[in-house]
Amino acid sequence: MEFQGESNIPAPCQEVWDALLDPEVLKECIDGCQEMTQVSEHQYLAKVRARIGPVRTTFSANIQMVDVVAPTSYTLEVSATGGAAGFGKGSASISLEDHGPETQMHYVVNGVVGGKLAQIGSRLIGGVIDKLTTHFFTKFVERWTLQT
Amino acid sequence: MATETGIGASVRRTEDARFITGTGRYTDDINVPNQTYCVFVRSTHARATIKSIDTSGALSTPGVVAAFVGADLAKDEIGDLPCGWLVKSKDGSDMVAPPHPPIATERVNYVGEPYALVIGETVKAAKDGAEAIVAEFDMQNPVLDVASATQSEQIHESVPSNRSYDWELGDKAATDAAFENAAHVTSLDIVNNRLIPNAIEPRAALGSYDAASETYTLHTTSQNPHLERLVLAAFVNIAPEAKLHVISPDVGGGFGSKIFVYAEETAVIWASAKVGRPVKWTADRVESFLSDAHGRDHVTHAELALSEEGDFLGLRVKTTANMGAYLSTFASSVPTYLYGTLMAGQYKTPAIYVEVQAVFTNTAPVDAYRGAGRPEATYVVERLVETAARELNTDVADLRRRNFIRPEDFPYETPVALTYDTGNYAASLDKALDYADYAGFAARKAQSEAEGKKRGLGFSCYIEACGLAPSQVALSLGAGVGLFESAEVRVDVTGSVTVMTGAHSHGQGHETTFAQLVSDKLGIPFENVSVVHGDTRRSDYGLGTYGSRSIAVGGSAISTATDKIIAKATKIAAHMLETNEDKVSFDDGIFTIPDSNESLSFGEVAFSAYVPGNFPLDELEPGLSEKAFYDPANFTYPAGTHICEVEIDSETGTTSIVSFVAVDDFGNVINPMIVEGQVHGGLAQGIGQALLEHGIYDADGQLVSGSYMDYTMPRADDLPDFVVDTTSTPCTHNPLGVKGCGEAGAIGATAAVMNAITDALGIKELPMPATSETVWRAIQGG
Amino acid sequence: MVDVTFSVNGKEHALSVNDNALLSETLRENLNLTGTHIGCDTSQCGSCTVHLDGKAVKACTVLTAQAAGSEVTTIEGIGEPGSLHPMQEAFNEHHALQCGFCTPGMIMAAIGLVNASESLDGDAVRKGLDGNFCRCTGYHNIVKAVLSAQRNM
Amino acid sequence: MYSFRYHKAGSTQEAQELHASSGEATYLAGGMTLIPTLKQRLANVDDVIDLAGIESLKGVMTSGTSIKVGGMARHNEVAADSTIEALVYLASGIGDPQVRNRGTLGGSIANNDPAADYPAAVLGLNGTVHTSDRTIPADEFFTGLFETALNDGEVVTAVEFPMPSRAAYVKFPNPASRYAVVGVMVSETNGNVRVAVTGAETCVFRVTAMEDALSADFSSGSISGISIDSSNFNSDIHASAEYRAHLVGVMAQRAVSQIS
Repeated sequence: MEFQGESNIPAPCQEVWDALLDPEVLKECIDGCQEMTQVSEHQYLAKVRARIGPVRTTFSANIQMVDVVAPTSYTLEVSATGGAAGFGKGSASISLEDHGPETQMHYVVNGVVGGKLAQIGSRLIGGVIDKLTTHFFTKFVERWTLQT
Repeated sequence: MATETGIGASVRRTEDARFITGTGRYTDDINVPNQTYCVFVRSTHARATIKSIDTSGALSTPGVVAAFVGADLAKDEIGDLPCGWLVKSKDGSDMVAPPHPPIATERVNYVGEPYALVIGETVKAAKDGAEAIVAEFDMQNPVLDVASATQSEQIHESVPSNRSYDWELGDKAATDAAFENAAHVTSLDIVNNRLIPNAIEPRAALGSYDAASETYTLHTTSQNPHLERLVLAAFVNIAPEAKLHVISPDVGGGFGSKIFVYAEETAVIWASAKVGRPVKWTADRVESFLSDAHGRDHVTHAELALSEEGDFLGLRVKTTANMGAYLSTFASSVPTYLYGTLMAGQYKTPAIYVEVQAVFTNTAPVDAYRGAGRPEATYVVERLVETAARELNTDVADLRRRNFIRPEDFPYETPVALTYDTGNYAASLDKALDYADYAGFAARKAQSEAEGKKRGLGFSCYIEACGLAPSQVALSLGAGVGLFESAEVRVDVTGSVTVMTGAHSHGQGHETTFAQLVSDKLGIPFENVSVVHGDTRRSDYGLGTYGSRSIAVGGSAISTATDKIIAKATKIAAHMLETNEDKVSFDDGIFTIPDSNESLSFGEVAFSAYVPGNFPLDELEPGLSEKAFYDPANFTYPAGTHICEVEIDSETGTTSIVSFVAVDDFGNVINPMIVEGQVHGGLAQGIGQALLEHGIYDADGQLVSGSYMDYTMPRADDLPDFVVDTTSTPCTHNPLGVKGCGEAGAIGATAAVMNAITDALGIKELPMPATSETVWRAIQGG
Repeated sequence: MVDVTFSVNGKEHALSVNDNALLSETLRENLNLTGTHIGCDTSQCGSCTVHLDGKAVKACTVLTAQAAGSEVTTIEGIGEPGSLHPMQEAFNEHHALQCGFCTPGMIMAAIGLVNASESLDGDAVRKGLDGNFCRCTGYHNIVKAVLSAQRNM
Repeated sequence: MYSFRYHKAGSTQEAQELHASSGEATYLAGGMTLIPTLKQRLANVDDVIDLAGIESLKGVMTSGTSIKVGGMARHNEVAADSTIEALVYLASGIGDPQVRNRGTLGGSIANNDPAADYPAAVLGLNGTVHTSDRTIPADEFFTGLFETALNDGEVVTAVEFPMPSRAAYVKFPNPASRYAVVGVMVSETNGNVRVAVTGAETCVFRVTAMEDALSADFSSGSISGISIDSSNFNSDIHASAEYRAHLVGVMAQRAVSQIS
């Protein structure tokens, strides 16, 4: 399932890029993220508490940044396992366009869900990925828009 | 004995007493002292290499007794799960069967494949342990599309092109010639959708090992306990057959899915010795969806050649059958000997050629599901015939009638290896036409159209081959076992009778039907006959229940054993009556010397057999108990006509079945009520396939119809009242003149429904299931 | 653990069960009333249907703790050979069961349906059995049985 | 199921106190979604707080101008006691009889499943949600996929539905689950027309174009030409977004036809 979108951020490209690499920022923007530990330059381990309707379960996520082209683009590859719930796997390709004081951000998100979540909740998968994506980018952009 | 309980009477079922009071005893109802609980850890990936499995977290989980992986079974030389039917390809080579370890060792090949098991003091502890297992996988792209599977990445090292076999049947040259001479050719591209059997009782197993006697006992939800024992002994290497006791108690429906030997009971019985305690497993429904063998799943191109006048000249069928990730127990036989052989249908098509390639994909194994090959064949033939009639502007009934094999043509040898013994297809068609008020259809259609709705009528004149199976025929075609059936009729001292059968009842009502048969033949009260099944230590041997074989094969074995009882009892009676055997007649439970006052009841003779004061001990052994092993001379060929009428909401595409008529020829019928019930159930499954049911894997190989939230089970309000009746041409080669009735509904119904919908829409093809959106799109013109 | 006192088939029981114990589990495992069957995980098949204070419910979707103080009736509590409930009798008479696995839940649902309705026709019976799956009978004879039983209830 | 502590609250206040003192708690109303989720081990909570013992949440009360349905009113009670026919029809079509004997209005709207029926009733009939802490207008209550305006620990005590002059609910059920693939509630209350759709998007929503058209001319014909933007519609194995959009039109027209 694929979602894409774009946002205008009232900040210079380098500043946005730095934020994209900041584990604290990622933690803030990922819905339900409780822990984010950097294990290598471009790899993080996270604990994410998913609360979607009646579902409340904790995923262990491995987040890796690949195809990093500073300061304009990278892909976040996320794979998460949630015990009995199954697994989630996804990638978010993010690219930045430098417009001086503003930055245009494009993203393409792909997500796959496996195991019990797919077997009993297939109707909801699209909505959930959309929701997590929207949450992430809304939060991210709010870092600047709420200040202004 | 024409009585209220004899052959032909709709006797109320004996077994109901326990089922309606909640005292049935299903596998999950059985608990034994000191038992543990098993949970399987299943792959969430469709195709992956197992990099590592760490069970230490499970082992340190409170309440966990043990945790095992595939390598643990391999260490004990536990064998692979075998496929019991060897099919040969066109070039004479054997089918390719990839190794199928019960618990995956190196790779996982479908979502749901078990790669570890955890045994706990409670289910909860075992589940906690299962969650604590850490496994690493190297994922690969799954192969999911049936049509392109042979060109996709290779799943199994030993299976090039993901093809198990490339099989053919019939005369290719003659068929090609028939098409060259044809005035008209009708062709169809058909997808036979994947179904999930969904017996309401999930599979379960309880394995116990008794170290003192070195005996294993397995309670399990099997349609086929003797086969289970045979495979566990001969292939899986659990123990010699004599040390294996398999019991199938009450089983809550099977529909084929409980014939097979699965990973779970194999692992459970092995583990019971490993942990030295009984081990119990009961599937969740999600597990049932993932791991019960699925059904159908064919992609077919089919063509029918006709003459100017509408005579069928030739039939050409090319099918790719999805086997799933491994060959399940009987998988290879389903799209071949239970499919290609049925392509003649009820018709005198002179030349038929069928090609079937069986391919592997990263999905659950596919095997026999109610009808097993015959519904797929019927669907091909009956969709083609109906489409041809429409293309030729011929009445669909007339075209069929024109091509029917006629009563005088029997026995009729088809171009696809079967010899039909008897039948009268027009009789069923005529009766069905009456019930369906065929003449009034045009008016009803006009009425629907006036209301903005669409109405259609569809036929299916199916035939099937059941009563599996003549052993030598089956063995010559690759079967791994003889397919006869055993029976023992044991007369008790007081004249009551215990019948032991190798057939298994999981809804079919054998305890009633078989008792009717024996009480009728012996002239003793129905209540005095008890039927025992489902226990390898009580019945000599058996092949269980599948392929509508129980009455035709199992019943014939019981009939034969009962005849032996009568023969011996007649000898005893002659001695007691001080006359010659040939002077004694037996009727309605009484031995008499005709034209005399001298008679003995069956009970008196039975008593004398066990208390042999007045008994010919010099000629006969005491006691009165006989066995029979009945091997059928041929298949039986139930056939009939199903007519479905549908009305479609043009705005939403929703289809309602407004009437469904089924007229079937089952030969002689022992219990009409039970037979009718079997037809009802089959129809529901056949209609379910056409309208509702679909096992769907997404692009990543996840089963997204993996629960009742998404897999549409037919409910009461999805189905109509059925009109069910029979005609009868008794089977010519078994002692009862019976055919099989268990699958007919599921075999015939699907094509009738889809013919009705395509009729209503005025289109040629429509994928199944014909969901509202599918039909709506067809109405929109694509 | 929670202490639960409730009546099952007219008999009072005082049990201590896990907080998360389902009514279906307690009936089957603690009280050995194995006529209540488990056929699914998502509360659809209806095999576990029992009556809770006179209303049909799915025992797999009720915590035992929720049933405290209530009256529970299971298939074992409605009749027995010789004095069957009219619904049990009708299921036998009309061959409304085959493998028997869905049957206890189906009978309990059907009784609940008849009790909650003035009078039912075939369509209403079919609609009213929406919460119960049967894979064997195609429902034809179940509908007949329920229509017949409602005349005797 | 994972372990949790079960509590039966005797009052809304007690329920909220229990909730506040828990690490992670969930209310148990009918349990028709919660218990299967717990069974599947898809939820892991410390405390489950049963609201069934709170008398004030029960029942259906009718006045001349509105009906007030308690948060713990079961669907079958609403089907039996409501004087709004559309609500009766809606409640009697949720799930199956066993579900209707257990499921509650409060549980349903607090969960806000995208395919549930009740959100269409609350939004389409312009209900007011009464909670332990405040009242929330329907238009502000449903905020997203499984999301509502409820704060953590807030309890739905009742929903008050103004008596409509006319209203109808038409649903196209999912063949498997019997949730709504699309369900449309159309109502007119004091001259105000509402059209609320459930099942089609991630959250119930109103179709203002239809409302405007019906305000001008309350007939199915007036909305038959209105095209529905399906770009945010759900798409699953049962229905594509395009088909759902089509169904919104058909269901809305059928609802209007029933009452015009």
